[in-house]
Amino acid sequence: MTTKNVHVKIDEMKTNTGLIKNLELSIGKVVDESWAEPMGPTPMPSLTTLRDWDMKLLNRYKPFYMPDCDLCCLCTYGKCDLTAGKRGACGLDIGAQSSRIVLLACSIGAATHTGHARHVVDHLIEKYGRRHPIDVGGLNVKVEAPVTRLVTGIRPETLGDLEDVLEYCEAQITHCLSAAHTGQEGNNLDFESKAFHAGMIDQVGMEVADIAQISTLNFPKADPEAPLIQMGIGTVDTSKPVIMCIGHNVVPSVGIIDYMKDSGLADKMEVVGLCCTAFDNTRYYDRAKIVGPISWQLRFVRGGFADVVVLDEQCVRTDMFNEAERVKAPVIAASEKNCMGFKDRTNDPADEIVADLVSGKVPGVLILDPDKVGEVAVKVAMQIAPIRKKMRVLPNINEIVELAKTCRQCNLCQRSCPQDLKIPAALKAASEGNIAPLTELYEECIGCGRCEEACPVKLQIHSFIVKAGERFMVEETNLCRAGRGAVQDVEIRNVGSPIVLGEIPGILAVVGCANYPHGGKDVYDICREFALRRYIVVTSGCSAMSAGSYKNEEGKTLYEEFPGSFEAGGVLNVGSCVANSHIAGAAIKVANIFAKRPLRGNYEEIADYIHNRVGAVGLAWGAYSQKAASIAAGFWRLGVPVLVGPHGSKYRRMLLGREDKPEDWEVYDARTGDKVNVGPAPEHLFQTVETPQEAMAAIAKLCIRPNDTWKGRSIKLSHYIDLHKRHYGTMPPDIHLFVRTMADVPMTMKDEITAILEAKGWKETVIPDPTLLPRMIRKKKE
Amino acid sequence: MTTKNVHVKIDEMKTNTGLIKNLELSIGKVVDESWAEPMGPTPMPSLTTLRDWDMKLLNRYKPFYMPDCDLCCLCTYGKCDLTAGKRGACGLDIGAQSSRIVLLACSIGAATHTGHARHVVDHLIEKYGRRHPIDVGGLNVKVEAPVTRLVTGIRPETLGDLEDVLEYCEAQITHCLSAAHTGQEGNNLDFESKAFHAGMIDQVGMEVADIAQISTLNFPKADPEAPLIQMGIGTVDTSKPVIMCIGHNVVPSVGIIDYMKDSGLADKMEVVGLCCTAFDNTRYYDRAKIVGPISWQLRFVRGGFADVVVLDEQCVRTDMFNEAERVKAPVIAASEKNCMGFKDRTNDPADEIVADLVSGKVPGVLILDPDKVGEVAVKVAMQIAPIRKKMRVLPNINEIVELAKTCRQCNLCQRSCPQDLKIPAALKAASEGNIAPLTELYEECIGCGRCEEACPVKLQIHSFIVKAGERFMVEETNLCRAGRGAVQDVEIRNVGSPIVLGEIPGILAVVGCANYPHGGKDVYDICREFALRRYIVVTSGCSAMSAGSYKNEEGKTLYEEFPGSFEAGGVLNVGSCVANSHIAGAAIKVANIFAKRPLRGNYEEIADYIHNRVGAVGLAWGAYSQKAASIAAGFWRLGVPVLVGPHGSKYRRMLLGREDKPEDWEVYDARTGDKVNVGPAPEHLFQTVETPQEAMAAIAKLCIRPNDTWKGRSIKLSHYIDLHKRHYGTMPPDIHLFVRTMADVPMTMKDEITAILEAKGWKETVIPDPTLLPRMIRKKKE
Amino acid sequence: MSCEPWQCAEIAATKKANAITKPEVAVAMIKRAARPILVVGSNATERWMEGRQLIDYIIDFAKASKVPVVATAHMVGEFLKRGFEPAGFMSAMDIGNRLVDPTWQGLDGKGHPDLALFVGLPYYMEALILSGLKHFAPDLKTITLDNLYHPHATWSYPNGTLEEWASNLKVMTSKFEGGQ
Amino acid sequence: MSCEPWQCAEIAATKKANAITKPEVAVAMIKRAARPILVVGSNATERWMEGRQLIDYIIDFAKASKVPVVATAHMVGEFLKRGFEPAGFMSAMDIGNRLVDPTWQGLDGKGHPDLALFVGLPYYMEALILSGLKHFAPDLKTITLDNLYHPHATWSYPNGTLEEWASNLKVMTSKFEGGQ
Ligand code: SF4
Ligand code: SF4
Ligand code: SF4
Ligand code: SF4
Ligand code: SF4
Ligand code: SF4
Ligand code: SF4
Ligand code: SF4
Repeated sequence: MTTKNVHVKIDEMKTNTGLIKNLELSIGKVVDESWAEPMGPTPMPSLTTLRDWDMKLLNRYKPFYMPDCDLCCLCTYGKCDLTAGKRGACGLDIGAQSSRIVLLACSIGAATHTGHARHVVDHLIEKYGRRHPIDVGGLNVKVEAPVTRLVTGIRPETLGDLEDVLEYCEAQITHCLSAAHTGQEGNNLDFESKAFHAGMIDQVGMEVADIAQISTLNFPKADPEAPLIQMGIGTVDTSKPVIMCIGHNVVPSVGIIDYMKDSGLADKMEVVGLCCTAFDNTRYYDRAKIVGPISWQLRFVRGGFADVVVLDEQCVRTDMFNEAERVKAPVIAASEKNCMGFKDRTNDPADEIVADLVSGKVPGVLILDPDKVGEVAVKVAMQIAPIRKKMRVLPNINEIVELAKTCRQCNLCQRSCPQDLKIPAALKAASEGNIAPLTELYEECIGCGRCEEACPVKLQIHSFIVKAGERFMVEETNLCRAGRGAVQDVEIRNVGSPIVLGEIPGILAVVGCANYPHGGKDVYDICREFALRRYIVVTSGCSAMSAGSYKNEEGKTLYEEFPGSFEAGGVLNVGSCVANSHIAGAAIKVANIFAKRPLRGNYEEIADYIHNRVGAVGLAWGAYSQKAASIAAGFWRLGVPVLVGPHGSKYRRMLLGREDKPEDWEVYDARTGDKVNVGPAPEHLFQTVETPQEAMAAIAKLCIRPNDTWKGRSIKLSHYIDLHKRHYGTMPPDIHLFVRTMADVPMTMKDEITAILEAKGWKETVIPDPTLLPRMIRKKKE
Repeated sequence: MTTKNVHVKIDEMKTNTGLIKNLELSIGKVVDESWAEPMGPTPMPSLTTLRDWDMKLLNRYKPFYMPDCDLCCLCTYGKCDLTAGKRGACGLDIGAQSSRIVLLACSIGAATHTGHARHVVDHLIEKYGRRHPIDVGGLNVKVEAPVTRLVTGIRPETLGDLEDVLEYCEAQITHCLSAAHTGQEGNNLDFESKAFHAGMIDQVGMEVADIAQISTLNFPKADPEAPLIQMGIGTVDTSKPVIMCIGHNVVPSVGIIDYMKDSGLADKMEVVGLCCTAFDNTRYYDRAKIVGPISWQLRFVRGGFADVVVLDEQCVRTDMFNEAERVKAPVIAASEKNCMGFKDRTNDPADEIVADLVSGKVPGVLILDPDKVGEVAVKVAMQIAPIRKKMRVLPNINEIVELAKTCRQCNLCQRSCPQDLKIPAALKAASEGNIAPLTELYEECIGCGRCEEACPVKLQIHSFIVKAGERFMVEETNLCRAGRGAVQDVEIRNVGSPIVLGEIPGILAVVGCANYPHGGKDVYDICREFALRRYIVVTSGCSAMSAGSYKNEEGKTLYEEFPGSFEAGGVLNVGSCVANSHIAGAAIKVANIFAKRPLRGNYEEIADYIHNRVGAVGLAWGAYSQKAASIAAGFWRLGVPVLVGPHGSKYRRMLLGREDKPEDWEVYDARTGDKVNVGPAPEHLFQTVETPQEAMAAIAKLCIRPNDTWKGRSIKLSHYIDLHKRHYGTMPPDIHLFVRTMADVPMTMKDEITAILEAKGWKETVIPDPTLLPRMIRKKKE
Repeated sequence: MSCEPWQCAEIAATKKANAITKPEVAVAMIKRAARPILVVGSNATERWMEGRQLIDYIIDFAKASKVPVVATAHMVGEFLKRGFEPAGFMSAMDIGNRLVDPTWQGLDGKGHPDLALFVGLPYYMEALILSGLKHFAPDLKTITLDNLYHPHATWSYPNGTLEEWASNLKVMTSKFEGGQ
Repeated sequence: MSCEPWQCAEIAATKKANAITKPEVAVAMIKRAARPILVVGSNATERWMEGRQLIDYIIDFAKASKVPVVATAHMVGEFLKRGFEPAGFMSAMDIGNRLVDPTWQGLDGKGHPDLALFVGLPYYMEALILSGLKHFAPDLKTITLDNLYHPHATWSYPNGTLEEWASNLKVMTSKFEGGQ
């Protein structure tokens, strides 16, 4: 369906059935009557439609800014020095500038997913037609596009309907970006509200991208038992030709996989992926393999495993053409977004391109036709693999020992390393023949290469580390569940009540990139901890890979140990980054399917519901990108708290509640209109956690919601207290803020807590029907 | 017309004529047969469609990067130190990062104009209906939207058609912005090509905005005799209530002017404008007044002239709420882009808002309904003016003398001043009673306020300067021609031949902001110089104001001295920033209307034509903004050179040809397929000029084109030589590069130049039918 | 090593920390402060000097100087294990966020701190928080006790070795009554 | 005044110019250079010291040192008026752009300059060109002869007074044979 006015005027048109002349048809509004739900108050919100809602959140969760730099350098009036309260030449101060940077990041992120969606939808429409139906889970998923329905009021039934959705998104992204122009917005909270808007749009864009590809490419359809995928370099038969796909956009990979299968080569070669493309490849073809997250690009290329490297868009190292050339692996750039300076060979005959790449005449090409990418990649891989020694640029251990002797101990590597890794000390040891300290760095290194760039004697430090850890690398044989896509309506129905009442203590979404402070093990540990505690654990993107990269005592990965369904103790991989939309979608569906709140164009009410009732928390332990910023922003506007790992502090602004300010924690009781203090639940909207221990206590605490029943609250509190005691060695200092009646207190801790409550002068309060929206009060107070 | 597939399925619909059931109508493509021109090769180009063309330009005009900073701080992998060839954590190097900043700036610029267009079109469709016809000049302008036709292949006939155009623009902006995400594009030239793309889209967005408002709001329609508008503070009757509108979007001003007229108050108050809103106000209502360019916001507000300040979008000082509050002038923020943190009062009764503003209960409000803005602004102005003394915060001269004594001579003001103005010295003199040095700063100060921000003793330096120059300020009574809009087809027909043959020596477009190095006089001098030389001089935006702000010996402003038509020696103000599209449009129309090159979706050929034949040059003497960057980028892709004043160096990359490299200057002769060296014509695509003298010589030189006839070339050379001799005191050193046959040599300089040619070993060459596109060669060489 | 930011790209731009040339300088400032506070991050147990952990030096210093300690992350447990009770504990961002609020009355509710000492946070996080305080808590002075130069602080030690660090911490401790 | 950028926000970030503590240092570097070049901008006629214009000092210096001069903007005419013929003239961006091209053989076609001196461009423009050279002409050294600290140069004088500037220029001139 379309919400747009349609006017068609045809003077003359030849069709199969004859000639039409002077047809004029004008339709004010097409309303798809098969969707009984009436339109809500805010379909297709503009920049300011939800500003009031944002301000409610922003007044509770005030921005804490940490500028990266004292300057603004965004226009030629500047650079401007914004220290000590100074305003720039355009009148801007550092608070507004800091929030403007957030808006810019979120706009870039939203543009990236939406642009991705546009490309996928355009391509799939070309291939499958505009009328190809949307199907994300057959009869199990009636609410096929919760975010889209909520935001736009559109219920997309066909691929063509998604175009209307994207047009809205693109217009809004244009508006958001525009507000970052010098001399527009001047107020930091207004910038923040616009960043929220970008985040909301981003969720729509992601949803469109994922439901389009699920509907057409035979991806798992909301399948809790999506296949388990081989993951890790150790699972790859490197004696076969290996095609390595890096990025996020599955379209070129589909070309590769199709061509490979059609040519009967499926058993003769390996298609492996890094980053989100890896996921979507495996959703399309369960014999594709996952190599690892974004941070493993260098190690895998330098390891020489790949015979051909295919780059699509997003999260691709921009020096990949360089790195691939060093190991003589031809590169195919396959995205308009990422041309890498290569010559566009889209219109050349495939065999000519193949010849040029195999002979090494050119190191890489740009091919914008996915089918041709497929043909060229497969042929090049087959032809080059036998003649190309799997060339590595990793030095051997003896070489490392010798080279380490040239290290000047200048510290520049460590000072350039985002992880502050003690490289000079490790090299010192290596020079003395002890590579153990280098090996220890393997897990912590995020593969950024900055150390090498900084080294005055050009030591290939990252290669040394990879070599020192090579054993771990080549032994990696793990399993990851293929991205299942959406959550089924029936799953929502089953868990809706325990979630909202608090009996399932929370939904933990562990998402995003691999910019971890100490390697991926933390992600695994956190996921397992909460799965064992029977939280629902949802993963996506690089984090979903890390979650699957370790095993329990029985040798089982997380995805084998826990069920893949949306239930207490489930561990679900929804899929690639764009599949993050299903996490928001699940929360929205709790409000809609379980609580029967109207969905269509009804953003505020749903967000208010989720914020007050759905104990969901996002953890982006290694978030690094603008996309991660916009994904977080989408959750903020829904009122869902997001935690980031230490590097996330570099997003430069947090949204922090103040549990010491009781006046900030009032909600309306929808039954009476009374204001009720519900405590800091949830305490923050965006917060950096410094250590995994802190993360665990914070997650448990952030799952608490005003609507928890006493039973739910006591369960949540017992997890919080337990984790806090374990990791902090003491009772939480704020326990009294979360006890409303004595029934909330976990039975086993009654005495201890009672004493605390007394000491704190605690008073019993009511459990309201909580809302931040005055209009939700059913009986207005006189 | 629409190019989109249409599919309408209606299960049931009630209409005036009855009930429709199960109507299903599917139309693959609606082709508007009333436009006979067949579709060209590149309608709605994607990110890479014109990449080959861009690379042709970029290989001739290579980027010269001047990073503002050694770092990249765009993601949380960073900040990264990019000095000494180091790559960042994502693999990016400083060249790619520098070009990425250009892409970001151009994307923001394009988003701003396109967002503006979207708002205007949405609003006008609401008011005038989707079928309101596009009319930019009646029968005089048949090619109503040259840029849109060229880029999209759409010929817009109604407001509704513009929506299709904008959808395309918004999708492309989303793609452009997306490419700036960390881990996408890695090649600097590919970033540049994408920046060109953003610039091209920007031109479309601007055109849409301007033709929509021209078509509906009764603006001058391609009118060479558009009315002369009162300009300058001296033309304002400040005894009347004064409403001051700042920004770029005329919609709220229309609300104000309409309400004022409808209430019979037109004679009882003044509506004045700053920046582009000023222009569009006067296009709507010729008794509105122009106060000045962007840089005069502070001086006018502090001068206390305004009783109400209405802010819309773009180029509004972000501290305006502060400044207005200081003079107790209520503020109305009227744009979603620019809410300034004010409470949204859109849905409150007007009189309530008026009361709150008049009483000072609130300093400002956000009103997003333009009609309500009108009512509130007018009522507030009328009510507040009598009770509000026109409060100034300008100190008097005695106060300045006293305050100047507290100056510590610390230099921080000067060191913060973008103009490096010698403020400490001026204050020293002032403290001794001599304010002449302060007065001298009046013309050079661009009103940014950074000096005051930096001053440790909080001296209101800008106010001192304004006070010292107050006499000039209040005496300003100039005239500016209202923006005429497009160039008529017939005007193009008349000048097409002399332009292309070179007999009209060039088209000089003086456009953009007021970030001038030494005040606005340079703009006037340059415009007049070239008008007297019978170039066609086109102005827009803040530059058009500066051009009208000085008078000749006879007391005539430029707009009185020279005709307003597109002819040799004409000085045309096309209008506000979005009217810049008409300048590109005029160049395109030369190719289309005069040379009959097909227009529709035929970008490369038209750009190639313009680049080689239309001697147009843009001068943005005071460019400061992201919009100025995208406007320039639009011209780059069309092959039109753009000069910026010294502050423009802060765009951080130039596109420079190398006249010392003969191999760079070959074109094909379309007649023969031969390669012909045509010399550096034009030499640069984007260049900073340091002084007005340099600008004049550069403009004359950059108007030279390969296609010039000998007669045209000799005219162009005589201007170039004349200006060069005058300002450089010597013959141009490169004259031999521009002489193809002796006939090119200006008669009067024959001997001098012959000697030079001989000394340089010059050889005669042919005048080709120049093109950079092999496919334009009519007779392929064997 | 010198007064360059430890992480190469963590520049401050225009307003840079003064160098603490010797521990006595820091001690004087701490003594001059009416309401100092010491924020201790998770590196407290990650850094070892002369066989002891940073946290042990901190405890000595805190006991001697009586500067109340705020432990970030899960550090409170580490302090408690060692028999030292911090004045408070909260997330690093939370303490930063309270410090920029002029109405915050400190851990004891008696008044806003006038000096915040930082030690042992991940370098980049500490840098950012110090920047937040520099920009948004104009009346607060900040000192980092790390051995790494922090441009966003008001005062910082230059980059130094572990030995220098240990020595600085010990000297500082010794200059307070409780440290003798 | 010190080695802070003259314009407050014109920071370089990580790689900053060394300070020229006395003119002899600059002279030594110029003498050591095989192919120096001196770029002179439009402030040459805007700055006055002791009753003479900057351009006059420059002419003295150029004559003495024999460093070939490239005049930017319209400055060539000002030189010619004063009877001095610069080795070349072109736009400031053009000379910057040639200097980053390793294949450019200099004004005389005999080889790429190894040292570029700058003086008298608008501060921010000179800063940007110096940055361009710092980043993209790794083998070129740059010196600014202005009295304003330029962080992007290889060597720069600290911020100084007009008197200091005049003196520096005169001392430099005097240290060359032709300057006696
Ligand atoms: S956007 Fe404003 S603060 Fe930033 S550089 Fe431009 S004028 Fe300065
Ligand atoms: S590649 Fe690894 S060791 Fe090197 S700087 Fe990056 S994280 Fe540190
Ligand atoms: S940068 Fe290179 S030389 Fe310096 S300590 Fe690190 S490895 Fe050694
Ligand atoms: S999780 Fe982050 S790094 Fe990984 S693919 Fe997604 S955006 Fe890229
Ligand atoms: S904001 Fe970033 S790019 Fe700009 S000056 Fe600061 S560190 Fe450099
Ligand atoms: S975008 Fe690249 S260069 Fe910039 S901060 Fe991020 S990782 Fe570093
Ligand atoms: S307001 Fe004028 S004097 Fe002050 S810094 Fe800006 S340009 Fe310079
Ligand atoms: S900043 Fe203020 S005190 Fe310093 S020189 Fe300028 S006017 Fe005087």
